[in-house]
Amino acid sequence: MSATFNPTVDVVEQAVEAGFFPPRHTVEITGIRELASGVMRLTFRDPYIAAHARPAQFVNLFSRDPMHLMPRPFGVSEVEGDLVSVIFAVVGEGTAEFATLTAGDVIDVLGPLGRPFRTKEDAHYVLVAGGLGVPPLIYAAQCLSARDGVRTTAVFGYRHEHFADEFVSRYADRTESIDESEGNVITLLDRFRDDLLTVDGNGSKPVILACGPLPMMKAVAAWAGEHDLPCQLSMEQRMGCGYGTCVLCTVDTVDGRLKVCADGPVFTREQLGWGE
Amino acid sequence: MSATFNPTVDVVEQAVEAGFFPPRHTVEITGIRELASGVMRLTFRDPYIAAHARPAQFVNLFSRDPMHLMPRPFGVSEVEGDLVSVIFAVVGEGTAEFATLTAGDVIDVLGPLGRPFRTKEDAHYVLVAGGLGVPPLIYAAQCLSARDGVRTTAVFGYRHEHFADEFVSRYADRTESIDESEGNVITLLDRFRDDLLTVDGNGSKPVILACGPLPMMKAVAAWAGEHDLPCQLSMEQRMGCGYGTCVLCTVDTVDGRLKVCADGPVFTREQLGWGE
Amino acid sequence: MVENVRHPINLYEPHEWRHPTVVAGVPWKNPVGTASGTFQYAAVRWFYDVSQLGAVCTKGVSPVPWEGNPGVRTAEGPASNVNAVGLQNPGVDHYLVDDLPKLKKIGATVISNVAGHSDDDYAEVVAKLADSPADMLEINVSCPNVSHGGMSVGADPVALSRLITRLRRLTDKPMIVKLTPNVTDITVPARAAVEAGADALSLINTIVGMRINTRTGKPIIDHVTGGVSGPAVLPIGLARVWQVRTALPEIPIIGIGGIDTGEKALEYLYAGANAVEVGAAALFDPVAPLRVARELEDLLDSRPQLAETLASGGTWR
Amino acid sequence: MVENVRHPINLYEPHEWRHPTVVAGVPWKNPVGTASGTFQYAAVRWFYDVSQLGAVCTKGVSPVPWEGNPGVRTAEGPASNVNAVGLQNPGVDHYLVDDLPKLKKIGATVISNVAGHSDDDYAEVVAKLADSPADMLEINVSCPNVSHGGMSVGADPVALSRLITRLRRLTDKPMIVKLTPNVTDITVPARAAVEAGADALSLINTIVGMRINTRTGKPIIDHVTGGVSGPAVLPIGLARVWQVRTALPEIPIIGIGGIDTGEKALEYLYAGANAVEVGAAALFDPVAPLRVARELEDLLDSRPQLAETLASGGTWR
Ligand SMILES: Cc1cc2nc3c(=O)[nH]c(=O)nc-3n(C[C@H](O)[C@H](O)[C@H](O)COP(=O)(O)OP(=O)(O)OC[C@H]3O[C@@H](n4cnc5c(N)ncnc54)[C@H](O)[C@@H]3O)c2cc1C
Ligand SMILES: Cc1cc2nc3c(=O)[nH]c(=O)nc-3n(C[C@H](O)[C@H](O)[C@H](O)COP(=O)(O)OP(=O)(O)OC[C@H]3O[C@@H](n4cnc5c(N)ncnc54)[C@H](O)[C@@H]3O)c2cc1C
Ligand SMILES: Cc1cc2nc3c(=O)[nH]c(=O)nc-3n(C[C@H](O)[C@H](O)[C@H](O)COP(=O)(O)O)c2cc1C
Ligand SMILES: Cc1cc2nc3c(=O)[nH]c(=O)nc-3n(C[C@H](O)[C@H](O)[C@H](O)COP(=O)(O)O)c2cc1C
Ligand code: FES
Ligand code: FES
Repeated sequence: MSATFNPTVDVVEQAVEAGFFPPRHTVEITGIRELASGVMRLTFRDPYIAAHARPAQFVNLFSRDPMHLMPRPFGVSEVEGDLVSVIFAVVGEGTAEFATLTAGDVIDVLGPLGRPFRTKEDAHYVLVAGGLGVPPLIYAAQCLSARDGVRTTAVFGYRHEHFADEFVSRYADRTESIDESEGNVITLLDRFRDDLLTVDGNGSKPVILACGPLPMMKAVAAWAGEHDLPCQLSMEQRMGCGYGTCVLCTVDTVDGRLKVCADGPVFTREQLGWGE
Repeated sequence: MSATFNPTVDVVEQAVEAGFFPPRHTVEITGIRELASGVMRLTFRDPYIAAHARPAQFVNLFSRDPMHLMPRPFGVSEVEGDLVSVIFAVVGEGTAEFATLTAGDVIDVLGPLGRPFRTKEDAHYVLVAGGLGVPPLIYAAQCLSARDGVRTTAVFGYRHEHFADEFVSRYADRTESIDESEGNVITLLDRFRDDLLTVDGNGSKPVILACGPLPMMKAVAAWAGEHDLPCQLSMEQRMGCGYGTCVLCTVDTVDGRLKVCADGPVFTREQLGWGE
Repeated sequence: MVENVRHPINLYEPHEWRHPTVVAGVPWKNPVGTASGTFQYAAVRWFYDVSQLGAVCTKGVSPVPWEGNPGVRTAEGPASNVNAVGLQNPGVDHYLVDDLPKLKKIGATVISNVAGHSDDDYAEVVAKLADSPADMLEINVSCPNVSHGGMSVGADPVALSRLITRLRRLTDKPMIVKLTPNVTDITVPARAAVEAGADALSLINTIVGMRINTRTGKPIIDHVTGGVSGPAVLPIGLARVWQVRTALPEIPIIGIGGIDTGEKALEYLYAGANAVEVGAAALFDPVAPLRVARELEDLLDSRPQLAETLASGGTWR
Repeated sequence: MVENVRHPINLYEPHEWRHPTVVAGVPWKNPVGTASGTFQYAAVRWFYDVSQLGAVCTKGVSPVPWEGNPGVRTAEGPASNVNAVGLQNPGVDHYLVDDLPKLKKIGATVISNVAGHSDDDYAEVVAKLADSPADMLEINVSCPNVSHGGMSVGADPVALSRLITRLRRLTDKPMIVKLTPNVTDITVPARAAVEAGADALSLINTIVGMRINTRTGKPIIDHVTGGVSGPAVLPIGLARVWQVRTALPEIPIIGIGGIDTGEKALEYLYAGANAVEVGAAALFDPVAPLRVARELEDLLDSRPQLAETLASGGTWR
């Protein structure tokens, strides 16, 4: 990293004491594990993010190579005490670098960023994820598992290895997963349709929370539309800042081009105009 | 350092076996020590450079920060076995970074580069250095100490602390040094003039080898001129490549603009047109 | 060129600025502002007290809301960002009731950046801002990501002269013209702008660039090309400021391009700028503009002559 | 965008190139050459077998020896170099008896880069090279570090057209015109050069930039400004190649600017280049051009369509 600046975790306290949001700061990696070929789970110590992150919020991780100045956003996948985990695929130079981190190394982070899934309502939450869309839904399962009156079903689709079942099944009431050799999340949604459509005791409809590749998201929104279910989708877009200052991360919605980082990443299928 | 390339010491063997000069390669730091405020002595393991470097040759060290791609040249100051030492002052971002290195860290190097002092002749060599010009003259003292028929006198000028006497006095037959509170190297050259001008047994004149800031070098060349002594001066110039491919490092000589890195760094006072 | 080991600066404690500057008669608390398009009050206010900055330059506003470019708008370059927002903004009317009053209320010095697809567009916005509490106007004739207006005006001295002459009649506010480096000789539009009535110049805007995805063989940004900014452009911005300062010894200049430390800001002041704006650095370090201001202040402490010159509205060169 | 974990390549063992290219009818062993001014045979030959390269482009030669600019000629920028050599070279006569025959003897494909302060200068050099064993000529009308000739010609389409028309009559050798990015619209000189008889275009040369020493407040380079090159300029070079390829679908193009890996070279090929040249990377990694060639070759293995197109003299776009 450049001699430019050297932010440490102290700045978090300084900022918070003064009533501000923590700036980019340096945290310690406490663990890293390869879950599947090229899929890593990285854990770092960050009391602030651990205390404040909500499902579908993300953190910007920063490369130590100043050739790569732009933030790399990753959804929070789990929180335990002060520890925050993300799960990421190695797809480019930044993630390749992150994959070489080991416990004791440090990394710069900013977050938690974005607006979370809206889960105020007690309901049956159907957590639908594809590929590297799993992290926010693991975290949704974790946060929702504490609540009575809430039921969760995880419906995960993988390319090959079922690398996230281990984590989500700790929290979800039910976990169903599939890989490309058998089908995709729509296959599962159809297969378990009857249970998924059951209206729970409190009378509220099942709610779909989804994250994954665009074609999958559109298919899930369409499925939700067919069955007239509320559906929140966590979107991806290349970002500049991740906190709402640059308007580089827009997605087209019925309300115009909105920022994925600050207006999202969560949008309803109605906002996206999908599955109507 | 960027994901761009990851040269290791193997490439040295590959290159040498094929009859080529070793490319930029990665070596291990074996020691670092602060000699005076902001003056560091850094030692790394490099069998090739250790075996081939001659006095006034230099090595390019490379920052690990890709914002700083240009080489940082430093004169070799000592060689012991496979270990090569340099002495440098912290003056900018590159040297500030190098000052934070510790044993076990790695750094990229290229070298040895440049043409050495010409010391074929048996003679009395007067090694005149100012400030951070000391490294090549320590190494000259080391290399010459092995030779019968050669006598060496080190004449070193410092700003404050006499940080290099410790090293040069291991090898030089005589070491005299001075700091700015008392005078400069010319003060010493004048003070010991009679001894310095003595013609040794074999009849050859004393030879001055010098390195240091420009005004000092000009003064030394003038002194040598007055006393009609041969004088070789090791010059500095900002560099692009350090190995002769870019013509960014020129110095004006009577033969035109020559490359400090490949035609030098050593030039005679006659070539520079100084002290005539 | 590290001046001294950087001591930790607490950006959150109250601070008395020691080295103000003056740009076209407008006093700035310190010589560091934000660069247009990298500052949205609604986002940045969570990170620090933005009234601490020398000035806040807001995102370009147009007569009506603009939706900007579709799809992927950004790619990364080596030590840089490539952007193709296409000037998405909610329009001047929204700006006049939202961002501007909020910023003025907290005591910020505000530069309102003006965008247009045509002379009429620019005129309409300037006319509306003329009676607003904005402290300065910055006319963006240098955006490379729109097909009309923007860079196409800034690269044509005749068109630029006509536009600035017209805008000059619409307002008494200090008017900064923001120049593009994507021209053969930046002193030509610089001179045209000043002769037509610009009170100050700001430079540089972004440089046309692109990246290609080597998996697909296609450009990463849907708009194909975008504007390069960030540390990579520093030497280019410095040279443009030097050139314009050499050609126009008197005009106030705001230096922009690649600034992410106080020391880089200082280079711009030595090149002849009265002040600087920090852009892309805020993308990878949200507090960058304030941090740069504080770092620069420490550097100015040991350069009293430069500090005095700036405080009195002068420049180093 | 890392394709696969980079495996160690041994640059010193004999190698059969699998993916040649063709530039203006001249076959290259592979699509990677050196960029002028960053390759001196006497220096590079110690590091690797330079005949392995797609082509070797030598330092600009003038009718008589030139001594270049005095004093400090270089500064560092973020991820870049700033240079102001000012075209120091020992002159075409020396070149014809020294570098050129040596390079041809070892089997290198040689591009002779031509420099001049005036049309007569260029003509004199081209006339002398016309009967030489040089494989291609590259006319440098884009050096930003000389006060006459260089960029001043390349930025003026009328002057450029006149010059290239004249040079065209002097030689049948494939003539590449090397363009500067320091212009408002690079497609204008590109078209002028092609219409006047250029067989190919190479771009980009360096971008005007500078650095300032914050201790002294003075420019680091004695010539004040220099040319920026290295990784920082990659997105700018790519966009210029894209623009020229869009404007001129048929002309062979050599892409230059910021290439230090095979993957970056590949971006240029997708942008529409037939080949590339590696410049500043050789300053921080002497074997860079050969390493880039080998890395690119591996990437082309998995892109047979692109590889075939290049081999037959075509381009991706
Ligand atoms: C809100 C959000 C949450 C995300 N959560 C996860 C997650 O939990 N796990 C996971 O594996 N991935 C996630 N991603 C995608 C992840 O950000 C990219 O895979 C990653 O940035 C690629 O970085 P790189 O350096 O390896 O790729 P490079 O291609 O080298 O990166 C170059 C630039 O492009 C950006 N970029 C490249 N691909 C993407 C992409 N798909 N989305 C956004 N930016 C991209 C990078 O951030 C960087 O700025 C998320 C993206 C967003 C927007
Ligand atoms: C042949 C030769 C031998 C040298 N030997 C020594 C030595 O033994 N000990 C020592 O302390 N110094 C030596 N120097 C000077 C040393 O190279 C610089 O102090 C060092 O490069 C500064 O790097 P930086 O990153 O700290 O400075 P920065 O100013 O951040 O560097 C920016 C760029 O300028 C170059 N640069 C800055 N100052 C100099 C300088 N004085 N000379 C050459 N390039 C410079 C850097 O190499 C780099 O490319 C030598 C220089 C040369 C040419
Ligand atoms: C995301 C982004 C959006 C921008 N939008 C504007 C804009 O609306 N108006 C404008 O004049 N300049 C705009 N710019 C240009 C910057 O204000 C600045 O001139 C340029 O980025 C160079 O400075 P930097 O290197 O510090 O980023 C934008 C730059 C970026 C990175
Ligand atoms: C030190 C140096 C000297 C150069 N000399 C020449 C030259 O003589 N003729 C020329 O056409 N280009 C010259 N160039 C420009 C390069 O050939 C190339 O176009 C430019 O550096 C961009 O490529 P890069 O980013 O790979 O360096 C020179 C560049 C450098 C760095
Ligand atoms: S990434 Fe900057 S606004 Fe969303
Ligand atoms: S530094 Fe490149 S020739 Fe000397």
